[in-house]
Amino acid sequence: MIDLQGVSRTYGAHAAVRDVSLRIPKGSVVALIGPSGSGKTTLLRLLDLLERPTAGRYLFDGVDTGGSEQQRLAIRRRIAMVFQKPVPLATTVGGNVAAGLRYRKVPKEEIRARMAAALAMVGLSGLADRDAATLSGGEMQRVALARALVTEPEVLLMDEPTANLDPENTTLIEEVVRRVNRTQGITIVLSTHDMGQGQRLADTLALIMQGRVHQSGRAQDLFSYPGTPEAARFMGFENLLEGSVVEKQDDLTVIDIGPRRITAVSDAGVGEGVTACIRAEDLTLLSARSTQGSARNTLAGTITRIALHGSFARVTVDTGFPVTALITRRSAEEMEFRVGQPICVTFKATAVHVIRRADHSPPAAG
Amino acid sequence: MIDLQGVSRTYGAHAAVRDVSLRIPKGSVVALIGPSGSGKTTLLRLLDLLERPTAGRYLFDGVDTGGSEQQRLAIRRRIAMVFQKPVPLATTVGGNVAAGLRYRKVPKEEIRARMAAALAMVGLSGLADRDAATLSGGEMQRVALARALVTEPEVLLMDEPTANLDPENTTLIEEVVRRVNRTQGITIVLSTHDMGQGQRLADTLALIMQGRVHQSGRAQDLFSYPGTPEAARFMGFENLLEGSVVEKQDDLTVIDIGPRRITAVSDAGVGEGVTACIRAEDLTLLSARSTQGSARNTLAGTITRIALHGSFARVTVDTGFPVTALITRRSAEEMEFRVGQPICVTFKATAVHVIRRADHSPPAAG
Amino acid sequence: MNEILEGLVQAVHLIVTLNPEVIEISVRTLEISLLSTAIATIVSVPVGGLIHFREFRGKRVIVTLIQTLYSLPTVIAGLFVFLLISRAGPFGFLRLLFTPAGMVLAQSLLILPIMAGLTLTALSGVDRSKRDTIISLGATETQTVLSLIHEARFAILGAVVLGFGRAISEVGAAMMIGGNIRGFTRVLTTAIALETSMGNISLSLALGIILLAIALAVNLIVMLVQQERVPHD
Amino acid sequence: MNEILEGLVQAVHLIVTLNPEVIEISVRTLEISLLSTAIATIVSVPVGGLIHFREFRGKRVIVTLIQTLYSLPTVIAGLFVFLLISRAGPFGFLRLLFTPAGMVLAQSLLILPIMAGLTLTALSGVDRSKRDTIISLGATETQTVLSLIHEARFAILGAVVLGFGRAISEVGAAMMIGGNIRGFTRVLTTAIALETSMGNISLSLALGIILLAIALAVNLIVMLVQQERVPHD
Amino acid sequence: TGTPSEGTIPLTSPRPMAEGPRGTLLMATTTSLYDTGLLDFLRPDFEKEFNADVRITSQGTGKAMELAKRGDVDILLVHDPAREIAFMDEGYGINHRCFAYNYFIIVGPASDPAVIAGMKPEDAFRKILTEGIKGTAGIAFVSRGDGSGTHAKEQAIWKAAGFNYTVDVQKTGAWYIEAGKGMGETLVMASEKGAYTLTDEGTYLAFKGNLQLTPLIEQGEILRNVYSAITINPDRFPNQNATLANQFITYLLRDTTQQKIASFGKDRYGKGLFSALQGADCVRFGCDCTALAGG
Ligand SMILES: Nc1ncnc2c1ncn2[C@@H]1O[C@H](COP(=O)(O)OP(=O)(O)OP(=O)(O)O)[C@@H](O)[C@H]1O
Ligand SMILES: Nc1ncnc2c1ncn2[C@@H]1O[C@H](COP(=O)(O)OP(=O)(O)OP(=O)(O)O)[C@@H](O)[C@H]1O
Ligand SMILES: [Mg+2]
Ligand SMILES: [Mg+2]
Repeated sequence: MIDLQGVSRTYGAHAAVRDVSLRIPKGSVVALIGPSGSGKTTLLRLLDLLERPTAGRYLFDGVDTGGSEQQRLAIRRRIAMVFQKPVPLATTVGGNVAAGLRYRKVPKEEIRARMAAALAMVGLSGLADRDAATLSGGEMQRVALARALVTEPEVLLMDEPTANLDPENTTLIEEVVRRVNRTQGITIVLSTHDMGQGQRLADTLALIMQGRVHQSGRAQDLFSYPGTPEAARFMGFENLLEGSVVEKQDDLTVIDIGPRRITAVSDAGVGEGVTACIRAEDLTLLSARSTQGSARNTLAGTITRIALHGSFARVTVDTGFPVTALITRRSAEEMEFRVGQPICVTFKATAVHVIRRADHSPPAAG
Repeated sequence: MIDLQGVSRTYGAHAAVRDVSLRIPKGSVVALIGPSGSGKTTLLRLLDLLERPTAGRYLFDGVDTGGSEQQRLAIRRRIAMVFQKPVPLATTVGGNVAAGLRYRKVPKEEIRARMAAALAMVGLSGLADRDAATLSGGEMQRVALARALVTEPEVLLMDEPTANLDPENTTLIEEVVRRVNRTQGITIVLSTHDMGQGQRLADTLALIMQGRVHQSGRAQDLFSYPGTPEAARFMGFENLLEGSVVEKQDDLTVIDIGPRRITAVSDAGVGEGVTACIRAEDLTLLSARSTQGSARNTLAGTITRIALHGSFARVTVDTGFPVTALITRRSAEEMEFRVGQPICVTFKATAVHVIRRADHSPPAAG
Repeated sequence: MNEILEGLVQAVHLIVTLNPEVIEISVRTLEISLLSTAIATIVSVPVGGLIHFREFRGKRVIVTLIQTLYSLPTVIAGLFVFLLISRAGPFGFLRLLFTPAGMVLAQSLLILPIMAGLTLTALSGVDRSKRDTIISLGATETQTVLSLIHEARFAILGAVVLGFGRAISEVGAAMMIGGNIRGFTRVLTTAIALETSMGNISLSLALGIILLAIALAVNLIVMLVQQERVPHD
Repeated sequence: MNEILEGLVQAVHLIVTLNPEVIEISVRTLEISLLSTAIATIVSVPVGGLIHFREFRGKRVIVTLIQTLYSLPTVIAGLFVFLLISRAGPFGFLRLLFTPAGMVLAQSLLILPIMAGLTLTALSGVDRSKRDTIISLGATETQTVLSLIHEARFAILGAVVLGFGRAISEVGAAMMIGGNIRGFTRVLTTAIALETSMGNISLSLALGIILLAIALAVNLIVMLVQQERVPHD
Repeated sequence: TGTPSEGTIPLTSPRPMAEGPRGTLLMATTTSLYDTGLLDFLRPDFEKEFNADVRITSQGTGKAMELAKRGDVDILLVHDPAREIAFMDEGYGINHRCFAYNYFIIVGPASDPAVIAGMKPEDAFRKILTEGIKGTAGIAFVSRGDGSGTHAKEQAIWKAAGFNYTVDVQKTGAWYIEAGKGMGETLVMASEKGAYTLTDEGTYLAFKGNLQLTPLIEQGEILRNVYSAITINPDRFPNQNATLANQFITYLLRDTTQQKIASFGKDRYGKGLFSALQGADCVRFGCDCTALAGG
């Protein structure tokens, strides 16, 4: 469906998107994730043919999009976009939703019906006659989705579609998106800051950093096996430990991290510099020095910080180097953790994701 | 600091804020949470003196704000606001950050220094000379925070300050907010859709629904003891079970939920209609019918749905009525759950939050 | 200063007594300036829209030239049209000189640059994000321009009102092309010029007041129409 | 149509031979219209800003009246000022009649409504969220208006350019108040009117072309200034 | 004197057309003549009798002649003998006839600072110039300066007084003000500045109420002001409505019309603004006085 070949977009001296190659098959859902200012919006604008690449080619359904404005319009009409900051056109909510259909010269009655259906879909049926300028942030975001979907696009682009929505509406929108993808086979590319949303919605995640596709792949792969320490940090690995391989037994690898050693599963060779990445939620805390359990790694230390976050607690333990564990609040309360308390941190060798230093640069192109 | 007394704001026939009374002491952090369109932005605009209430009084530091524009300006200069959709003024990033100081006739050199410091604080030092219109969504949001904080306000209002930010920048901003609150004693009122953010940042949460303060209190109280089923759903209780009390023993209460009974801790009387609310993460799944553990409630059922969300799995079990449990992905994989599999759901009596039907209406005013 | 009061009294008198010559001149004035404004609007708003929308070499030059034509003296515009339609000119055969049709032509040409220029300014005021939204929704170039015009409709209506004001108040082209022929091409401004040159100051003022009254009526109608259709398109 | 070519040739000739009378008239024209524009800008932009910003009863009426004054014929504006400053008038003692200062006064008054009205339109085009941002940042009323003007500066610059165009191109008030006195109050438009009444069509056109050339120069300077200061304030 | 042209079109028509398609006569005239209201006074009778619309555009003399030369009008009414002759010599017109006359007057402030009241016009001009160039306070002269018939007459007086206009008069000091505008405005300016000026009587009378000027010199051959009508030569411009133009001229010269001309303005100003110019006077003023058949 979408085939970007070495696409770049520069603004003056600044390259917002650099040499991106990306194939997005029909019917798939791709989430762009990445830090603020990394180029997600620019990439989506390129995909929507709002900008022309300063270098590279963009094939849509096999057709080069570099043609005349006429040709680009024909392609653009098969695409719809929900902007990061959706703006209302100066008319009613209904008029906003109907705009794309009016441009396509759809008959009046059909417009009315489809507009009403689209508004209902995003839970805003009552608002058709309201002046769109008076909508709240979240209402406008939903109107923008209705406005895009009502044109029955083949590709739906969404720039942070739920950034201004509460959890309930986020669920609603995600369900709408999933439904149109499943039932109508609409290809979806969205950007999101909500990692969970990326995983919930997308088959493929593309991690964008500094204008490049830093890494892309199945959500689960990206989530579990980030290719670089930056990616790992961005993917939520809270514990990144720099070290080097000192022993190997099959793929069981012993890594020297400053004062301690940990065992991981990896294909890095002895002497190689690596980064060991462990998620906070994969660390278990044991109150005694009881070496029970099958976990390969057990590190003794003292609690240096406990932070409560909703129903979870984030416990930082100094084991020679600091590691942070995420446990349920309830168990933190039951085990009566206190700062200064000695404790054991355990984790399985398989819970350690090892990034070999040689893999860091250059970042893998998508 | 802030004292709202029965404040309302209507637009034509629509009441965006209704009869809100709210006291916010100096130095505290209050988070407004609530569904899209519930009136959070309107409330913040009232607090920033951008709108006048259509009814009620607003005292700022003991002074009625209903005076002349001159008087309101004096008060408004002690307040700063970060808008939900921050817009750049048509100048450079630096000019945007400096605007509030220029209005206050701060000397040029001081402006320059404070502007640079504010930009550094939000991690955008390099961008002072950039045309603000070219910023990405997240960059602009951070500039808006710098623009507000640089005026050293006594009260900082923030409307979804991190909606467009990735997790790393969200953490950065949250730390800035926490710091200015701790070190400078700035009173903070923010709206957020991110429950976690509300809990991380705020002493007090105010749940806004349909223009009213539905419930307010310590984050933990609101989180654990929502006053109404709507509040409970909004606070993330996924399992809301309607029933009535059939037995009592001290405060151990047996509730009849359709085909099953559960035991909870509550002061509801026999015969009373109640809603039993249980968080998904407080449900434990046991593969066998082993009645091990101290949990009071054990319900047998079959798995009807397993949804993987990042490192968690959401498992829905039909026990006569559907309940949803949130467990780690790892344990779901280890226990090899499958749809259709018989299973036991257990939870403690203390994990059930009981809302008495009599409490529902009228919603508690803040 | 008595003349102003006198002028007011005389204006009221002319209006309430339905002075036939004044009515005839006023109706002609209104017809000619409305028609000129309509023609200029139909031409200049889309042209302004296209210039705004399209990127091409020399765009800035064209915009500057249009703005320069804001300074076109009405007499020069009149002279130019005169040379075109005078009997010796290329369009002399149309016999437009000293006719209301010729005046409409001259006034349309005169206000065209102003209206096109103000349309450009109005459209530049529309947020870029609105334009992106419209394009993304699949609008053709024409639809985009029309939608942008709709977004900027207040400013563009302002341009139309200004064009009308310029048309109804100008005298140079009206005199040059119309010739101020009594009963045929005399309009309020040329009548005012005549009365002034005849020393009838209070009558001049009376006619000026009537002209402004007509403009006020047109503006009120525009205002009402505009208020009625605010949220819908 | 030969006259147009002739006019062009004559214009070039007048310019390259530095015809002293043409140069004198042109310099005076430029001075008077620039000064009028400056005065009108200083008055009308803040006034427009305040009207836009403040909410008060009768605001719509005032806006409509301002727009109605778009239709003020230059002769009527001239007559009005004439009655004020003629020897018998209340300001006769100032001896402004038939002086360049009087012309500046008349032209300023003439373009005031246009510039105030267009300022209003320009400011209405600024997004409400910008206004909220400015107010929230602690701007006083004056600062808010100034900042809004800065946000709408392109449209307001357009208004200024239009005001200048109207001032430099109008003849009615210049004739009435200045008197077209050779060597003292003669400006390009009154000279054009004179040459036209004398039937010197190509000389009129030549003067018209010189007037437009001056306007072009002013516009180019405005354009350059504007381009230079885009991102900064 | 003007040479009567041998037009191919009969100078008179046997009978005025009472019916048939309504004709249109386009007339260019000088402002000072039109502004008196004389033409609108004479027009209706002609229109009725000849079933035609007379469309009058009043312009500066030069502009009116330019319109005539371009064939944009059918008939020209002016009062600038020298240029009329040139116009005829160049073959633009036929049937050049005088139809009325009056006298220019020299007006000035009642205080008459140059003390010219009652002088011969040429002497008065000389006196004003001498005093003006000397810089005597309060001496000023406002000239139309617009190439109009009145301006032409003023120049003729300067010439008769022995001056070279461009050298001895123009730009010799602040006393000589070249207004470059119409008669009425020139009078207003002279009044505002307390200056002398040369004016036709009609305009002066029309503006009198608003002026602080009095007539100081009303006598003198040189002040005579003769109005003529010229039909535009139809040979040059084929579609010219020369028949109707000639009919209008004939109409002007009729006794009845001449009487109306002589009486015009009496009701308003107490005296006529124009004198009839047919019969004996005609030859005296060097006009073509051949009788018109059927006039
Ligand atoms: N001018 C107006 N006219 C009519 N209704 C309005 C107006 N302004 C706001 N509203 C309505 O008032 C309600 C509250 O709006 P508000 O912006 O305060 O909501 P919010 O809680 O901030 O929502 P969100 O989370 O989506 O930003 C919304 O339903 C909105 O549509
Ligand atoms: N016109 C421009 N001129 C200069 N730099 C620009 C321009 N437009 C965008 N940029 C820069 O390009 C980078 C990429 O911008 P983009 O909007 O694509 O980021 P993003 O990934 O969407 O960020 P966010 O998550 O904050 O929305 C940003 O650093 C931005 O400042
Ligand atoms: Mg973005
Ligand atoms: Mg909001």
